[in-house]
Amino acid sequence: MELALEFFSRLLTQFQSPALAFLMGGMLLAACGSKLTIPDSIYRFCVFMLLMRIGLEGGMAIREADLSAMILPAVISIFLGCAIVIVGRLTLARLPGVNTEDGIATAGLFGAVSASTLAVAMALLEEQDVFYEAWVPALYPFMDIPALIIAILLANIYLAKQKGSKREKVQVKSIITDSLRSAALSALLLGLLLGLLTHPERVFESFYDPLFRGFLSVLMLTMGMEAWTRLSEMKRVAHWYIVYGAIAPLMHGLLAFGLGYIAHELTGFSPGGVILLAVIAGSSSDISGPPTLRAAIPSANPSAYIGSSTSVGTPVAIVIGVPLYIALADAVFGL
Amino acid sequence: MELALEFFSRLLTQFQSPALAFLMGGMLLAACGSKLTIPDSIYRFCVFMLLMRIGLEGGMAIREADLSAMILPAVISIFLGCAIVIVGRLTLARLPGVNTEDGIATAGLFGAVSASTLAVAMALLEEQDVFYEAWVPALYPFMDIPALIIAILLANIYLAKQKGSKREKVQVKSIITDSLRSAALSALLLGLLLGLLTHPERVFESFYDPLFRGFLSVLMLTMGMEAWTRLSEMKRVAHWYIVYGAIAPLMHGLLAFGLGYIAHELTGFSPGGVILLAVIAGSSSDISGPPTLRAAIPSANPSAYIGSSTSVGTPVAIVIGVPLYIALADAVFGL
Amino acid sequence: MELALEFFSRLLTQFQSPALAFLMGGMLLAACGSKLTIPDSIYRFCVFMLLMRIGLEGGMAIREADLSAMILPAVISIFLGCAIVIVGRLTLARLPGVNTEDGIATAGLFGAVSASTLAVAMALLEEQDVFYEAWVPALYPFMDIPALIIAILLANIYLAKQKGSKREKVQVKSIITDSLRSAALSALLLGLLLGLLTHPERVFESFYDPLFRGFLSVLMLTMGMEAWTRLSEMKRVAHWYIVYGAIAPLMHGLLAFGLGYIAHELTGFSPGGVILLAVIAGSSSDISGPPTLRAAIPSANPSAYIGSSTSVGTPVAIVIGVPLYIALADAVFGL
Amino acid sequence: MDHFKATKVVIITEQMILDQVAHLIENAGARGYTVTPAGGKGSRGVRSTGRAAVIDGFSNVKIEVITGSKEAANRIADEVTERFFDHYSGITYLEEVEILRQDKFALLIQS
Amino acid sequence: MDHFKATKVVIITEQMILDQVAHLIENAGARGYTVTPAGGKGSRGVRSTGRAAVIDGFSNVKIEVITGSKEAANRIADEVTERFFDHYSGITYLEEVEILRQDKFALLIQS
Amino acid sequence: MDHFKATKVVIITEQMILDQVAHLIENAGARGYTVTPAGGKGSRGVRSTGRAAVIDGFSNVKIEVITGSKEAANRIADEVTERFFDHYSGITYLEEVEILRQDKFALLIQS
Ligand SMILES: Nc1ncnc2c1ncn2[C@@H]1O[C@H](COP(=O)(O)O)[C@@H](O)[C@H]1O
Ligand SMILES: Nc1ncnc2c1ncn2[C@@H]1O[C@H](COP(=O)(O)O)[C@@H](O)[C@H]1O
Ligand SMILES: Nc1ncnc2c1ncn2[C@@H]1O[C@H](COP(=O)(O)O)[C@@H](O)[C@H]1O
Ligand code: NA
Ligand code: NA
Ligand code: NA
Repeated sequence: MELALEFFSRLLTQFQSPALAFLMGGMLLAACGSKLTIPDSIYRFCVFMLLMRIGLEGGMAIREADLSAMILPAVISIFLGCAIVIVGRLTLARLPGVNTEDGIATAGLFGAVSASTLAVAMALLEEQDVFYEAWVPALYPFMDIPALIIAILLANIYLAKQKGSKREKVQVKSIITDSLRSAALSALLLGLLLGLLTHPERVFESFYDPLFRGFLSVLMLTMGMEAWTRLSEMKRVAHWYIVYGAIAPLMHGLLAFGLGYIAHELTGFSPGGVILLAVIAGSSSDISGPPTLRAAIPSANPSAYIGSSTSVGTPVAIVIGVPLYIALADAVFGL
Repeated sequence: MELALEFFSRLLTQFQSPALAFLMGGMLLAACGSKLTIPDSIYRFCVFMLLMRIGLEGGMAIREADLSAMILPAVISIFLGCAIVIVGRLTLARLPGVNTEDGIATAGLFGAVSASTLAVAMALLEEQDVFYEAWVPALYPFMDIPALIIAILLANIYLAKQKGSKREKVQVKSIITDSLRSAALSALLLGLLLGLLTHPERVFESFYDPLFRGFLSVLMLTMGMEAWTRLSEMKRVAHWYIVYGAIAPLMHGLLAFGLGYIAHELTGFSPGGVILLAVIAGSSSDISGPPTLRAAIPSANPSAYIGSSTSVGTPVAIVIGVPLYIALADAVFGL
Repeated sequence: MELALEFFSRLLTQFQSPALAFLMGGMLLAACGSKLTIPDSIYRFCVFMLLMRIGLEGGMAIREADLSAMILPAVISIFLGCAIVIVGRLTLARLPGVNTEDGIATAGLFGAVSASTLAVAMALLEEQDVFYEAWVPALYPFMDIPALIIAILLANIYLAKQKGSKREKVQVKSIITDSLRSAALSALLLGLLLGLLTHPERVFESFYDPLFRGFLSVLMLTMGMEAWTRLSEMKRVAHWYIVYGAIAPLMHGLLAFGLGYIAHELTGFSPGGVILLAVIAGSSSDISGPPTLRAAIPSANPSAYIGSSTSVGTPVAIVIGVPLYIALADAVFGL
Repeated sequence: MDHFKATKVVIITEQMILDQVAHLIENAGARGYTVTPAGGKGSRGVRSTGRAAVIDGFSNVKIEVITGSKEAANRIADEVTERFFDHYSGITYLEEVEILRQDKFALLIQS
Repeated sequence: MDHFKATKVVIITEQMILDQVAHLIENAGARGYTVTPAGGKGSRGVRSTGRAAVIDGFSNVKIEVITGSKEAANRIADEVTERFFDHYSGITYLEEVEILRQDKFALLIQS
Repeated sequence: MDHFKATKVVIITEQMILDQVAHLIENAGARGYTVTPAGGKGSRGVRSTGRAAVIDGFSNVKIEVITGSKEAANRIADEVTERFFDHYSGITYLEEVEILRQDKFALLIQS
């Protein structure tokens, strides 16, 4: 009982974090019909800044890191990316009123990763001086890419069966290169590379690091507005998408937390790392996932998967998920 | 005599302030035909930054503030917003060569408030460590909205008389909601709310506060260029607009200074607050006022009111008004 | 031998500088087909920030500077601007397969100056605490404008001869005013003016200076992507452009270094100043030069001159030139 | 594929009244429209793109509506002109076009 | 100068498939095309310009191709419609225009 | 409302010469014109929108002029082509349109 109380008080503190507040502020603005807009180029620049900052920091820290410790979490990430989509295929995609392709694409998006959700969690952990291994953000592609591949594969198998034709060969290689070439992943990887190979300390300390929180707040505001604006699209699709969007992120996050806990016991994976692993799993892709799926599963209705991810999944993952895993880690590991 | 000299030397120092310098720099660039332009999205982001910063700071400070002290200045603000427009209706709008609707719309714009002028004054006061109550910037809507409502009301009365028809009912409620939904006011109010209810201290200190001056300088440069570019529009309207644009801001500011002085005597309203009240009254709306008036008084010629506000009123309010009130407060209160 | 080794080890250190790394990172991204793009308005704002920062710093420092010491380097700059173009006219423009106008325009671009290359060198010198006179960046227009004028003059003489007609009078005055009105030069000059006449110290220290490195890194990334993207245009023109683009920047830089050395001996021109003079001479215009040439020599093929400057000249000037002159100065003067 | 005659109405006006014009278009039964940002010069001076539009809503937009019914096209063009162009700057014109999927441009019967 | 009849094909669709549509246009032998950003409303909801396009590739583009061959124009319009408009939102239409330099719009014989 | 025949001249060219083209248009007596940003591909390679235009003035613009006089339209199209398109990339074409307020598109007699 006391434990539960402590847990909820910890949870409450997290809610005053500015990142969450800006996200909810954006939703509030859109709900009130405000004419405030964040220009497209500013939004794009915010995303670039966050990813470059995450990459640079990771790259600089990895220089001294023991990368062998990364193997188990990377394997877990790949497993999670695949498992989330397969579970989604067997649950959401089979529900009445849910078009199978749409359900598969949605599961794919929830298996993939959101860089902004990850950034929120990193900002919160830094604020609270919680340590995590430098290479944790680099787990991103290990979960993101398999999830997208599995989703596209499952959709093709299903469509081939429907048409009674032989299924088209899924271009796994081209999905991988497309993902790596996406704006999000290529900024992250370039940052890692520059951090690893050059000396960006001064530009990192004078620019990317101090402005991180600020650009994150602008990004959250934009995403909040977007989440509210796209809610209307949800009206045209089955209610199950809302249910899935609300529950799946937390299920995925908790599952990842559990697997992360095992890695903690086995290889000493840090509590901060466990939190971030849960955040990555609980997040759903908002920038680079949708165009990949749109191109590869054109018959799936984007209103369904974008709506459930942007309007339900991401707010839940950020506003409930992130504080939840931190509070949980606090209870389990004592941060 | 000595007092006058001291006053002018104080005035002179203010002129070297970078905000004024960038404003005049922008006018110089435009006058020389420079091809330098500040991209639209950057300009919008500057405005957002300033308003969010003003809002956040106000919101955080208001937590401990005694809001009852705000009542008198808020009432004065409402009074000023109405009075400025009514006086403009009785003077400018009756001058020969001045189209009545155009004159009313112009008075409405000068009764409304410019966030950028307010930001310049706040930056100057902070530089000189002059205290003002945290809620002073929140007086903005108390003057802005009444001024726009009265202007639209007076224009409708006039137009109805002209046409001999019954005047249309002015949608007071929709003017208020439209104003609150404008990009400017909704950013300010969201900032206030976030400052009040959450803990944005770190993002404020790492982003909104330190970058404030910089983005203000970019904004001033843009407004200077705009002021010069729009001067040509003034050629097509009566000279009285230039006279009004040059004199009205200072009259309004001094009137507000006087009323603020009374509030100072009665309730201890701070000298810094008196200065900002004068600045708010002396400013004329440059972002959100024009579209509101354009929509509500479509027959008024925008060249007239936008020209007199952007090209004459705002430069006078910033370059002469702001230093004047500071120097005056220094003489009256001893800052 | 030992000297050579020391020289190369110094050269190697320079290569880890973040500015160079971001430039190469941009080329890498483009080469890999990444979809990351820096929005146009962000790029323009980066350029504005750099030039304003260079200008403001120069302006503030010039207040106490001994400007008479500037005379000799300014004369050298004018000489270099002219000499580089004339030499290009006599070499590149006469090579087989090189269209004469195209060659002249290319030489003009290499005689003109790149603000971003200058900014990279300034960032490196500041990192290593190398002193240079405050007015050195103000040498920019002294080399840039003569180079463009001479190129346009030579092209007109050539074209008149071709057509057998009398050559058109070159509008020297309009080339000068057009150059001064270009976005690049007018931002630089406005910065100088504001730094000289007003007190922008606080906005400089809170905005333009600390964000300098960061915006420079974004600029370098963009230029790297552009350099790679435009490489394909080089395929359509003679190979000589690649040769010229690779060799000319270093020749020009070393020539300027020599002349700077003489100025050092004669008037005590600082080693840092000598480095920057070499950088300015070795750079080729990337922002404002091309449109000036396109307008004044419309028959010259922009793929030729923009390609050789953007894709070959600028990367060579930044990646090899800047480190080279620093290492050389270290060997010659002992920094 | 079969091609059909249709009419395109083009309206170039201030961004500020875009919502109102869009409303009018939908009320006329059109199934869609396309909007592009525009600058230009007309009787009321230059409107520029690119430069910071310091004051919201004063830059131009170009609105295009295609409809299979020439009548609806005329109605839209006339109504926009009558309702807005006394006070707002703007022009409107019509063009004949050839469409592919007729049903996409058929008039919606208003409920 | 002599003027000639030609056909303009206009395609308004999601930015995401711009590359594929451009490829199709080039394959049809057209010598060029023009692209402008666009927003709009159609059967699949509002697409806005200006507001941050949080998700890449979902805003509209307007693609215009002029060709001297009416046949090639028809082929482009038909192929785009058949290949893309079951799944992607978009419309296509044709207009008669008058061009100046005929050779600039002649069909390229594909190698 | 009465409708009238008129001609639209469309010019797609480098942004750099926009001022000169606009000048030519005004000299020809036209009362206005509309400008939209454009990218595209032609004989001289791809010009892109969106991506940072590192070098000023090399992206495209689309300029549209409507005039009641077919002659003036022809003159504008011919002059632009002759004066600019040897050295600058660009195309120009004409379309028949139907306008509403004839006086807005009447030729200005040059002073
Ligand atoms: N003759 C014309 N041809 C093309 N566009 C025009 C023309 N006249 C006006 N426009 C466009 O319509 C807008 C409004 O015109 P106006 O109402 O005359 O100020 C201008 O800003 C132009 O974009
Ligand atoms: N009747 C129409 N007139 C003009 N543009 C249209 C029309 N219908 C659709 N569009 C454009 O085509 C896009 C796709 O339409 P849709 O496939 O119906 O969603 C819309 O976003 C509009 O930009
Ligand atoms: N056949 C075409 N159809 C539509 N637009 C074209 C065509 N050819 C050229 N353009 C446009 O005109 C511009 C200049 O063409 P060019 O002079 O051939 O490089 C291109 O960038 C395109 O925007
Ligand atoms: Na996930
Ligand atoms: Na006021
Ligand atoms: Na040079």
